[in-house]
Amino acid sequence: MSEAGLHQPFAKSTLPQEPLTDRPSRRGDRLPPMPHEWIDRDRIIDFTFEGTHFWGYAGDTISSALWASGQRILGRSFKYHRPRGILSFANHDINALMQAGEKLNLRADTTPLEPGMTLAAVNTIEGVHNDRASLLNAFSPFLPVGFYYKAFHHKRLFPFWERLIRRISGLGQLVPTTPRIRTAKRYDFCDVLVIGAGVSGLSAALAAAAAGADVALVDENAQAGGSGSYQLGGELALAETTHQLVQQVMHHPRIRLFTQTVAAGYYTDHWVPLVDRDHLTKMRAKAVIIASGAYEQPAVFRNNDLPGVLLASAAQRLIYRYAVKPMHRAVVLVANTDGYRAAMDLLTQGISIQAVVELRSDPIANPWIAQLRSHHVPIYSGYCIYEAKTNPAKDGVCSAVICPIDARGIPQTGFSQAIACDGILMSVGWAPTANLLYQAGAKLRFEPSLQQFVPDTLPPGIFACGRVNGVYEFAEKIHDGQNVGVTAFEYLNNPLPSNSCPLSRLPSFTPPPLHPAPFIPHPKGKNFVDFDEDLQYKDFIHAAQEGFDNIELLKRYTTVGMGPSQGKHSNMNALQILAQITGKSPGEVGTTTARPFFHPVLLSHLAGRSFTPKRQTPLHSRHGALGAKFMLAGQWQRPEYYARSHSSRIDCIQREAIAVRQRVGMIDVGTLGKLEIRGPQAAEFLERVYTGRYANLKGGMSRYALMLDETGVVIDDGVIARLGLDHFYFTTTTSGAAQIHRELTRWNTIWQLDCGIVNLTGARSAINLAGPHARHVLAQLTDCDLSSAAFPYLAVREAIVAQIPVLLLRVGFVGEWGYEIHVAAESTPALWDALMVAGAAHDITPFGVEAQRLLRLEKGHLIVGQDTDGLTTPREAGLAWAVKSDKPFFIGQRSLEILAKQPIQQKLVGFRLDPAFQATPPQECHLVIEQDEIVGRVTSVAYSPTLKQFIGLAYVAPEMATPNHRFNIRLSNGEIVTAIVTSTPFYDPDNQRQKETIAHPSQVAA
Amino acid sequence: MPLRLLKFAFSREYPETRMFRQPDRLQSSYDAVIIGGGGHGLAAAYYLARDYGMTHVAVLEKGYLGGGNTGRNTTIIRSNYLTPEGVKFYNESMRLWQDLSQDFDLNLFYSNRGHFTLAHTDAAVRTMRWRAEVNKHYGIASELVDPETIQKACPLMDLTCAGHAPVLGALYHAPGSIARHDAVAWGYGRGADRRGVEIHQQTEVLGITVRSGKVTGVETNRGSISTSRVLCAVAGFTPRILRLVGLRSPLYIHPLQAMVSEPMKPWLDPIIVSGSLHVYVSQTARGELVMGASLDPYELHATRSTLEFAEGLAAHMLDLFPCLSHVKVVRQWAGIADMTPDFAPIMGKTPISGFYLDAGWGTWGFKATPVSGKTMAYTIAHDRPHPLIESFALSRFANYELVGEKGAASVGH
Amino acid sequence: MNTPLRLSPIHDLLQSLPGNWQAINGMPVLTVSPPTTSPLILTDRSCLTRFGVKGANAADWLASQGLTIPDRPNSWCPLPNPSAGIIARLGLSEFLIEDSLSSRLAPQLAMACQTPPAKVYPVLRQDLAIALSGPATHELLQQTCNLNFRALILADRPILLTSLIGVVVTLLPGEHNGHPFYRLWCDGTFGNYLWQTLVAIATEFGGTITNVEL
Amino acid sequence: MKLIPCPINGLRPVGEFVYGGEVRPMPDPNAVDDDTWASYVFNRTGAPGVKQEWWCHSPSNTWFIVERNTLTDEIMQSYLYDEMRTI
Repeated sequence: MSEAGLHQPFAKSTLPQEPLTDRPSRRGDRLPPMPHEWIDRDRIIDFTFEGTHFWGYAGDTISSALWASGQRILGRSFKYHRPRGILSFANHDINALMQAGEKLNLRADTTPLEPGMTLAAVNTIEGVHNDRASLLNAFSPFLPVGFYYKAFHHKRLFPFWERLIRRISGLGQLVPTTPRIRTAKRYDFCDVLVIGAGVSGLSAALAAAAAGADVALVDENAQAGGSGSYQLGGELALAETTHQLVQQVMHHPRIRLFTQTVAAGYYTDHWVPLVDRDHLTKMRAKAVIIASGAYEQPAVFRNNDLPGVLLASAAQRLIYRYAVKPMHRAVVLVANTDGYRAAMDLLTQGISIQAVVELRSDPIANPWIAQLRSHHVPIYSGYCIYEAKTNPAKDGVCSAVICPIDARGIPQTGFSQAIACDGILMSVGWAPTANLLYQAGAKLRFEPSLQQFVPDTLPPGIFACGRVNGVYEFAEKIHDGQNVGVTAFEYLNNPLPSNSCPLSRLPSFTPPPLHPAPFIPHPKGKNFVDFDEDLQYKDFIHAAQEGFDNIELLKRYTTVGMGPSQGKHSNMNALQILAQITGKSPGEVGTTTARPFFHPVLLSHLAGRSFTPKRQTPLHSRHGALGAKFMLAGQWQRPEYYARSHSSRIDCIQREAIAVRQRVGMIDVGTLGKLEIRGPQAAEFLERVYTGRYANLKGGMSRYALMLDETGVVIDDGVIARLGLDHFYFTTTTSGAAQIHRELTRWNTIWQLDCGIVNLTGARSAINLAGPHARHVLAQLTDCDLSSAAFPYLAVREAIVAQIPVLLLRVGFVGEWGYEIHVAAESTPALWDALMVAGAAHDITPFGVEAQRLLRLEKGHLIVGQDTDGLTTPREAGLAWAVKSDKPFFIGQRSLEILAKQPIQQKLVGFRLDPAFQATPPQECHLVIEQDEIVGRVTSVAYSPTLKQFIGLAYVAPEMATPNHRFNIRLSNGEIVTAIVTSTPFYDPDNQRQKETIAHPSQVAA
Repeated sequence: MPLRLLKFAFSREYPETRMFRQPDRLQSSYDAVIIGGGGHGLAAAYYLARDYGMTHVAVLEKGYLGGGNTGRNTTIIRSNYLTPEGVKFYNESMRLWQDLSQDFDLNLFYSNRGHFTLAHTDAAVRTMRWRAEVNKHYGIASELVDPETIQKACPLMDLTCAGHAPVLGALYHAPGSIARHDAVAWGYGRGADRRGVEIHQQTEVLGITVRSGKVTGVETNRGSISTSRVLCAVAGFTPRILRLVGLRSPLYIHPLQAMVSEPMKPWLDPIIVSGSLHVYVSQTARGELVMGASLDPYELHATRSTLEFAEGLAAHMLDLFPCLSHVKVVRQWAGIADMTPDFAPIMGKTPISGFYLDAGWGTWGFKATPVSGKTMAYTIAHDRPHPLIESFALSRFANYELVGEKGAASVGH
Repeated sequence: MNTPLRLSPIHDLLQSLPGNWQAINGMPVLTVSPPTTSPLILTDRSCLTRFGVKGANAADWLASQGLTIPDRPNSWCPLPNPSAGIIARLGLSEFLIEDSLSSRLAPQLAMACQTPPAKVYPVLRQDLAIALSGPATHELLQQTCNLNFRALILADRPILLTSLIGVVVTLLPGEHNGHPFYRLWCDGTFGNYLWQTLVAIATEFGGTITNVEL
Repeated sequence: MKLIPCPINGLRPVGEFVYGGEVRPMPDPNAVDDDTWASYVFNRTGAPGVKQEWWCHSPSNTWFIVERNTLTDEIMQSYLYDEMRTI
């Protein structure tokens, strides 16, 4: 009968000609077609697993295809490297993780088979069959719970042990050549999001949609239907009903069904990431119905991890979805009604049942008992499986050893007997899939009559139905779903303000779906609770003995639930074991916190396309054409310098600086913050936010502006120009622009002064034209009178340059005669080009940020953020001159008054090195050392080609801040360089360069 | 196989006893009460008992041992701070860390991995150099290294960061380490317990009685205690305790999130931190990548996770390590960080006599666990701040004497 | 070389496209006949003239210039006929006026506002202005912006001040030939980044760039 | 992503906003002693509770006040500063 599924596909397959003879069972364990099976028998898929060829059908998962081919060992466990097969077949078979090329840790139980897949189990040495690391299994008695805390920590030996541990740890292998994968992420919206397309979820979706809601329904499985399609007890009519529900959903115009899509977490305000195989969709719902069902929980007995020992639901899914025989001769361990259903499902498919082992001594009657009896299936009530025995091939079960169990849960091993089988089903209980409910802030309580945690209070807009709501029977699930669907729709129109969503009534009495203690102790252990982490029953007893007898401590000490399955099959058993140990109820023990993600999510899904905003001035392409090397300034890209062939970076920078000193240069300063303020109280406003005085600033003139925070620390600077009585234009640093505009807006929201601020940072650009020839260049393009008398230093003029309306500021940041030309963004390229043409005769040279830094250093101008830090006050930075303390108020003023009573710790000074200095120069942030103590640091330093020596700025102790004081700078290599305190500006201290008679640069050097 | 594991195979009974007792009831008085059973509180209790013989001490923990930020951080340990105060303090912590496993006879997996703080801008390079120079001044291994050195230590890193923020250099701190965070609390807890300190879990402080400016007792959900010395070591809950005694502080509370990947075979040896990308990452002995980023942008006293955090961190992780595209994130979590304006802790005495504060641990508390315990024990025993923490006093704000650690930290880990 | 006095923020990015260049409002504009079946069409409309103004008296002042003002925050209305330009109210007290190809209202308003009355503050507009149209427009927006565009009621003439792939934008949703038609304005210094990113995504769904068939 | 109710732009994702901290009225700098001023500058109401906070809708540069419970993240209401009310 096992050949049933074979002849057809072989007839038209493209299988390799060496047809699978080495293992008899590989001829296949496919059943005849199931009514709504998920496989497409017309499409054969070839693949290899651990070097051996296999095949499956389209629609198969890796596990179903391998299992159908008789492959029982699908992987090895994390700690002891024990052979493992299918356990849950529900996306938490963590011991069946595959490596497929670049893809690591693929979950075989749910990953669809793809043609040509080359698979290997992760975490083995030399393959899944002969994993050499399985030696660890033999050492397991030496490796008690938390063993790694108890050994290996001799200080000298730890590195050795650690290397060893790191060698054997981890699961899949990262492939270094894996490329960056960018996927699209999307935002999506719906009224009601239903999570779980089982019977209750389908019903809820239909009810909400019928009422008028726009519904999104998601399910992690390849098809909707949930347990309604496989947990049948042999009644195919149930599957038909489920199928009808699915059909209605699929054809409903207001329902969107997302299959193979995981609701990976619940986040504030009904924000749920839906993860499918290719994308992440961020769904914003107005209400969320959680119909996520329940996880089946394993029974804990010796060797419950052998391949062939399956959760009953796993077997049912194998049968009805993939038409795969889970085994040929089964022993079924039951402790609830569902176990009998599973037994019937096996029987119906012609699988022989050797025994039903009923943990309860007095099981509640159900209709399947008689049916099983009529098929001569022996039912052992009040029995447990004491252990499973491995087969000679060591890849599966050969028998179940059963024995009676007494009322205290002690196995009566004197009465044990072995029942031959090749598979064991476990159906002892369910735990609600409440992860998303917990994440949403729901409170659950333990309901003893159900032996389940059920929702107690739900946050607004969160609803639950089906098994997660404690409702287990088919018809009741439909009813529950319908109720909740309608309630959710009502919530849309009348959102309740507080946690008062009524729960569905508790279901009519059904036997508890969970056995309170399906744990069979065994002196030899290997009765696993957590299959991810290879945790055995005794590990919990021992952990509690060591004092870890609170659920959170227990979890952390044993690591239960911390593996990749996040406790889906282990948390409930751990909780019940702890309850057993401490004599508390599960409700008193409580649950651990469920955090995202529900199932692991790929980094590439989370990252998506990954947008990184970049900001460019209107001159960006011109800089590129001139060979600019760009640097980042926040989001901006700015030319650091313009590269020239056969010139070093430093030569390029110095050449640019010299060009400014000797002829004329031009720099794009479009990144400066540019703001405009108008109104009768504009001057008042500026006086409050800057330290200087602006009420007395003459129209057409500009002044330095320094901004402090409320603690008196320097945070920004710029220039304020008065364009009219009530009209100012001002600049901020490149990095500060957005934040300062925002803060200024806030201050005026509070102060309500009669003025309006407009941020022109992007709408206007600016070019600084500087150098002794700057005026000649500009004069060619404008009628504006540029004479010193008409347009003195620090004056501001509105003018037309090259037919373009501009604002001219005569500033001297770089220490030469120059103009900052502010211009509408769209005309900036035209202005730049015109200046380049007009400057050609003067060999006009574009310069970058580095040259500007050098030039301003020569002039002794500081840069906020480089020559100041997060605690610098104006006094320390030598900016006290810019602070008008006699004003009635400015931000930071009151703090400066307090600070004025204290001595300052350090002071910013200029320094130079001996002109003959030839050795390695200091760098920025090298320390100033005095008697082996740190007394300051260098903030700026450069070789000045104009002054022919190294110059810089440094913080030093206040008593050192006198001209010609010599101090020591320590280099990275420990060498000491002597510096000499020098008054600033280094260059042109008398501002001759701004005067009408321009001297030669060499004459103005200090 | 270490010999000490033999006993587990050959003992009839499981050969371990409780790590810490569970006292039935509170006593009516203690010489000192420590609020907070996290690493810091337990460490203070441990050193009080060990170094000063003060054993009549109760540690009160509202939840369970080490359940706060001790169990929620990304376990990075380093001492490459910016200010002399910070450097000296954390360096002492590093010194204590080295021997803790042996002191406790408990393997903390104190793992020396080396620590790179990447610089993506010239400003960051300057700051790294500043830190390196200050560090070296105090004898700490710390140096500015070039991109080639980084690439060699971490071959899978894309030094261009997908072209967005090329790595220009890094601060390399060879002693940088990670440790198993929970075990630190257990080790200190066991050590304190064995010396007589009582650890009371599920014990919440509801009030603190202060008479004439002096602490006289503590009210809890399990009864009243009289005591003249109270240490508050509750991290993100500090403002709530301070409210009980009427003290104000600059502390502000923001969540700090992190996430962890599925285990994979080890490939990342050092700890990598990038300030510009707001990323820090290390690989544990189990093979997981533990990843963190910057603080949440607004105040919240809850440990909820956000999706935008995971999205942003994932994008930046892939900028740094494109080959992680197929790696999956298993779990997100969060802690509650108590931030200070200067990114330095608040430690020592307060205006209330007998009320001591160990707070302001923001994103840098785990690594300070040993030294904070040690210096707070000193401070309590002598009623005088330990010299290493004098500049961390609460009074520094009123005096405008901030520490200035903020300059180093766009990511503070 | 005489560089035009007006250049679109994305002028350089359009250079490689086929089509004819002509000057509109002093700005070189690439004109291409739009394909009739493209799922998504991106159009650079930066050449249109526009004017911004804000302040407590901005609405009154605009009314005094003979304009009908959108009465609700974040809404728009058409400029007087025969123009097809728009006046958009951005938040409470800021306005954006954009001409059509045939109107010249914005420059007139700018002129009139050179010496603005009290509590009226002109706002220089130098935006990247683009239009997104075609059946795949919403898909593009869903991948780039966290707003529910399908829920908008177009009859309300909404204006959205929001953020798209990290860039602050103003959006005017509309419809054209039964398909979505969105106008978008953003700071021109983000223009290259925004345009390149949108084009890259649009290309995935077979979108095309036309510039400009207004 | 959390939703923040902007009084002008409606419910928007928190990513569109900048958090501006608790509303802290400035004492008269000329009237208060140094300690009070330092306390204003540095100290915060660190303990959780319903607080009035500044938030700025970044695309429209709109500052407004949000009343939010910093323990539960629940937002009670929001309004413009000139509609400031006491809680």
